[in-house]
Amino acid sequence: SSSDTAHDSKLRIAYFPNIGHAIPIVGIEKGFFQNSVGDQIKIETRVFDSGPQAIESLFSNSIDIAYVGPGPAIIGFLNSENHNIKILGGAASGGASFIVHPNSEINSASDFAGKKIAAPQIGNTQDVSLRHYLSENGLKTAEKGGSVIVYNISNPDIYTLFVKGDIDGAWVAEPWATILEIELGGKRLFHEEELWPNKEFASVLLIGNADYVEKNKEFFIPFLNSHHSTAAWINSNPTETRIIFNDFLNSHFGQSLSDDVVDIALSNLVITPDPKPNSVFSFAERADALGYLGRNGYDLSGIFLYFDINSIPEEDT
Amino acid sequence: MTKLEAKNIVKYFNHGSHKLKALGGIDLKVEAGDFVCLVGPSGCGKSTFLRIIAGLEKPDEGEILFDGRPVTETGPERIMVFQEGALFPWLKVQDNVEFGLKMAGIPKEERAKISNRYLDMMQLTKFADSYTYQLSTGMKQRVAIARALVMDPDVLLMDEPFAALDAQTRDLLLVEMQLIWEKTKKTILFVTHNVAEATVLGTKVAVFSNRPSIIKKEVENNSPRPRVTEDESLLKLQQDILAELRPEVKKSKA
Amino acid sequence: MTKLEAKNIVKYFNHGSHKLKALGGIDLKVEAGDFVCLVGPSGCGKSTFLRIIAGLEKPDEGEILFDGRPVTETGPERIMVFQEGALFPWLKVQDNVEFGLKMAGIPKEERAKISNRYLDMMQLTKFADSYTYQLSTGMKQRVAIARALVMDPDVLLMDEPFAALDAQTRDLLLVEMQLIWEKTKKTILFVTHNVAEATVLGTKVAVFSNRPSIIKKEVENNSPRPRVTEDESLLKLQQDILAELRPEVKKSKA
Amino acid sequence: MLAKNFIPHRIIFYVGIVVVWQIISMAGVWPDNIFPSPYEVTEDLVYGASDGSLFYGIATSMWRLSIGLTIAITGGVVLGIFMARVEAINQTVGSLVLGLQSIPSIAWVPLAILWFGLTDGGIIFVTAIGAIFAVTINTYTGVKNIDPHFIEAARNMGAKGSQLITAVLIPAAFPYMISGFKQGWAFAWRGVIGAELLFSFLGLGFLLNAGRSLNDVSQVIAIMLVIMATGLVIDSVVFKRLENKVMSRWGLR
Amino acid sequence: MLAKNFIPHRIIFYVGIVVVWQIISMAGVWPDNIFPSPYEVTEDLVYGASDGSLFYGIATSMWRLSIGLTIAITGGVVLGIFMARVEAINQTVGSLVLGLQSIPSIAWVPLAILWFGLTDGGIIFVTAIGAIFAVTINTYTGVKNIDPHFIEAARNMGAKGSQLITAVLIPAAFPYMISGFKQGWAFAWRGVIGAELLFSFLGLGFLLNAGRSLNDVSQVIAIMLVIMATGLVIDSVVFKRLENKVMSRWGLR
Ligand SMILES: Nc1ncnc2c1ncn2[C@@H]1O[C@H](COP(=O)(O)OP(=O)(O)OP(=O)(O)O)[C@@H](O)[C@H]1O
Ligand SMILES: Nc1ncnc2c1ncn2[C@@H]1O[C@H](COP(=O)(O)OP(=O)(O)OP(=O)(O)O)[C@@H](O)[C@H]1O
Ligand SMILES: [Mg+2]
Ligand SMILES: [Mg+2]
Repeated sequence: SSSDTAHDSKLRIAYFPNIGHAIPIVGIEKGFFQNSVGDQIKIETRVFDSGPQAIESLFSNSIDIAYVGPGPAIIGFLNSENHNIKILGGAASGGASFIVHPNSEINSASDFAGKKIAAPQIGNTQDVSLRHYLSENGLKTAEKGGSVIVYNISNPDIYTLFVKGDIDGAWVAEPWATILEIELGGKRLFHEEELWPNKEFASVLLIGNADYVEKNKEFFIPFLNSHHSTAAWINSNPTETRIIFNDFLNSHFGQSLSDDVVDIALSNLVITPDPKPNSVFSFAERADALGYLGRNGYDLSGIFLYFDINSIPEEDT
Repeated sequence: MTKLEAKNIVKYFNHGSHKLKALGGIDLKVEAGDFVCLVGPSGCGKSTFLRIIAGLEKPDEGEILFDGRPVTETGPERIMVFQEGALFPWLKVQDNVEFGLKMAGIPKEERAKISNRYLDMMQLTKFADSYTYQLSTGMKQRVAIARALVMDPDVLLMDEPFAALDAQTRDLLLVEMQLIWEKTKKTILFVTHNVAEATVLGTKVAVFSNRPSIIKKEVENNSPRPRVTEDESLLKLQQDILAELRPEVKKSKA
Repeated sequence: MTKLEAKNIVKYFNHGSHKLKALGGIDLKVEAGDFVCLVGPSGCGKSTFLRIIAGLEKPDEGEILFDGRPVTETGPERIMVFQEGALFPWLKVQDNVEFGLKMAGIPKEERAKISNRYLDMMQLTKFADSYTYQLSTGMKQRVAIARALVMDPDVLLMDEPFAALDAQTRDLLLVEMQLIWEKTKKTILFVTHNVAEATVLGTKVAVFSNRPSIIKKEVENNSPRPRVTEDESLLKLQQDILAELRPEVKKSKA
Repeated sequence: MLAKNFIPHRIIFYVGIVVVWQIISMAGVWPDNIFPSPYEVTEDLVYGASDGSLFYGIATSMWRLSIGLTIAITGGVVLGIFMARVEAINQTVGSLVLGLQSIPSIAWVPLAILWFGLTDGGIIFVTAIGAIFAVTINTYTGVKNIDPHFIEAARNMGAKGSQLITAVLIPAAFPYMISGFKQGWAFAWRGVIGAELLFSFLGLGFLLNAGRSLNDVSQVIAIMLVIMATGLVIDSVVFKRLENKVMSRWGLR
Repeated sequence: MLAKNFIPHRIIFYVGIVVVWQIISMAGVWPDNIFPSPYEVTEDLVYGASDGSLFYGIATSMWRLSIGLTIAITGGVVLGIFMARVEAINQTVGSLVLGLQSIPSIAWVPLAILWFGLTDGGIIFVTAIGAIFAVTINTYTGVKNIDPHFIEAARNMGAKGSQLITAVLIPAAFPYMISGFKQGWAFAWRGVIGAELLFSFLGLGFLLNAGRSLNDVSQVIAIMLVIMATGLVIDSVVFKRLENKVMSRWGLR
């Protein structure tokens, strides 16, 4: 907080090592982002694996913009000082699935009673979707006195439980959905987008510190431009995207995924700069119904901050 | 000049549910330069009395006056030789002896000079670099005596310092103590269970009664010095003191 | 019958860089029912010798034979009264005294009966429920003696057990010790620095030389019992022993 | 000396902290979302208490704690004694324990899930392994630091094997062991909360995680206060008493 | 007694563990992807060592550790002494420390990020707060358990205030304090790894998390072994020696 202004010649970006974050990964690795902002601006990156951490980092002014799911985006907006954390664009749509264990005997919503189902941490995009889906289908979770047991547990732990057969199904994002399907013989019961109007919903959004971007339009707008063109590049170069993604994993973690997994995962989602505002609003309604947005109601007005990527910025809801 | 005055010192201790009255009102006047030996039955409160004078324990009633001022705290003018050594196991023998000097900020070389003298007197020179667990009991006691003597205090409070020593070493030290006392004219309070020792050393012998103890009798002793244990002239005095003591021990047995 | 035999016991200790030869080859034969008193200058190795007999320390050379078998371990047939108490602070006085009986699996009531007798002998009945930090030094020593006596061992190893006691208590215990010994015909090794005490108690007095110590002289003592400290008949013996000791202490001073 | 009553000191101290906290948060050095005021935190506490979730969380965590801690104390004492008395065990099993203890609880979670699944068993495993070390090492130190005279005297009076352990080693090392229990308890309490946080499976740790997942700092701090308060109550009700008793018996007070 | 050489015991013990592990993994109770064999783990270790990432990770973690531990030891010793000597501090600040210590390191991470940002400072904060307790409570116990005769003798010979602390309290409590340092070190080491894991910011903890994120169990176990081994080396190089020295000086060995 003491160095609020010292970073003005820096752009600090956070994202996850997931295929849904193909835009920042490709944008960084191919140098698209750096080219767009020019030599004067230093781009720094941080790789996270949880939404709350990204939000904490935004709050503590350790990063400027982040790629996160709609859950953290909404919570970040609502909890930030002066609603200063806003959605600046989209990055991916779709890309989550419900995978059932081969021995689970789940074929439809009616088979869920008494089953153990996992999703990543509370308030995360898949968690909200799972719980919403259950209540849509008249099912209650165990802690509310129902019969479905929901475990909130990290993706690697879901994998372990899946191997052991301790869970009957999991609501997970790509590439985990594909990993469970291909490596462990899981059955993809449905793609989440099938439950959404137009089969689309925002799954990765670009959010950021509004003061920061307003103050640094001169390089932020070119960056945003590059964000858009990177999306287009990915859609026309899926194979090269897979190579870049795996190289990124390798250099970062010393490991990579099989080509199959990446290809299928990538084909299961749509890389788009469109934030799909309607899905964000209905997502917020669902989260609120689950009690995730506090006890005093919520107000999303001003959550979107749009810039005309060709020059003049404007505001919208 | 009165150096120390104990005025009606009373001390209780808790033993589970009951209270034990250890000291029942000790009155004692010690002039500057006195060498007072305290004798009394085991467990009567001799150590407790010295601890109160040292300022390590508070009396429940009464007070100690030192040079006319009440004693409330410990002070380097009243140095105690503890009955159970209390040597510091993390220090070598020499460092144990020099402890008080170091606390007083005396420089290293001077400390060494002083401590060497007393180590020699206590026949410990060869063990200057040993740790205390490497010493025999009698050697530990000698370290404790040396540690007190180097402090050169106004008042020395010695609690059975010679108890673990063989007769010969003790005889040597009885001579040394008299020399030190004559040279420095220190005021000394010396607890012992050895009546002969008390008569050799003391200008006065104070006899404690059984618990709750008071000072039953004070015996002046002006025999010429240097005295030795075998002095016939002290025999009469010893008989007197033993006569005072005997009924006390009987009582404590009852 | 030979109860205990020490054969050329040698013991070294490390003191920093140099090695100290404490025992220089101790030879001693103790018959069953002997009461052997050990005297010698402070730090000569009396405690070390007892510890070796108890099996608490291994000699560097030589061996101890107990009933003809070499001693390698501690055993309840050889019970030691430690010079520095070693009472258990977490136990009450009575439980300290009963410790060995409890280890031997003796039932509670019987333990109490035995321990009460010795607590009474040591004048500690009133303090049966106290913890050891609540006792005076002399009282602790008496607890340690009681703790050993209740064990009723074949061989009693006593390391200056009366050092912290006043003359009167000591006189009472000297009588008790002789009674116990005569009644039970125990074998006793008794370290003391008090030559009079040694002549009152012992059937034999063994004089240690200075370090590296050997047994310089063994003095038989067949004076009639019960003996008391004041016995004129013991005086000659005491003089002899002191004459043996004096040069040793001088040496250790040198 | 009679025990002085320090309740007024405590009250002043804690009230002081709350006042300073309120002043800082009103001064607006940090925004509310990273430094909530005591008032907001209290609100969250009241809410959690009124819907009962707090008490249910405490009860669940305490239940797991008690099992995990029992395992840790039993295992730690046994191991500590053997390590102190048998050098070969110290060098083998002992060194392994030390090594295992360098591993943070989080790192155990994947293995715990593998071995125990998402059960209380897994949480208890993580709890016990988080606490056993403190008990072990304090017992070890305690036994190593026993005045050798005690052991000699006991052996001399015929104490052997298990008798030596129960009648001498344990009571003689007890002042250290209590310190081990105190720490074992604190680390077990941490362990429970940490495991619940990662297993997300009821208990206070779960509530804490929920707060964090929703970036609700005042909820996080509220639960942290509950964790602290529970810790303090247990400490003063159970361990302070035990400690005072032992200390006064040893004549150290 | 001369120190016996226990290296053969150790070797047999650890080789035994590896053999049992290999047998279990060959028995196929669990599939390879969640229970790798020793061979796979060794492969990962060799790979990490040959590309240097392991050594860089160790160095980074050690650097953070040393700062965090220094803070924890200094603070813990000071606090422990004051708690033991001044009952009012024990009852106020002391109780707060106890309370703070019930909180698992993971729970500090969100606050550390909020307060310190994504800096080494945050990691060091989590490290220090994870370790300070063990040091504090051992110092406290050590000072409380000092034979009162030592303190009396020292006071009697004129030791006061800071002299009393440096010349008597610290050396007399040192056997306990070493045990505190040992634990402090182990908990600091855990703290560093845990914090790195959650901050995802270089160091061994980061490597552990990387393995976890990609569900590479053999990588996870490899890093856990490195963490353990580093822990053991430090323990035996630094703390065992310190302990032996102090113990022999006190005549306890
Ligand atoms: N800390 C204590 N707690 C309880 N009682 C105590 C304490 N210190 C001493 N006493 C009791 O006070 C009495 C006197 O003890 P003190 O040590 O002064 O005797 P003493 O005359 O020095 O005996 P000795 O000649 O055996 O050393 C004893 O009965 C003892 O039990
Ligand atoms: N653990 C030890 N380490 C090193 N030296 C020791 C040890 N124990 C005893 N010594 C040395 O051995 C010698 C004999 O000691 P010991 O305690 O046997 O003497 P002692 O005859 O009992 O003397 P005292 O009459 O003073 O009790 C002493 O010089 C002592 O320094
Ligand atoms: Mg006394
Ligand atoms: Mg001796």
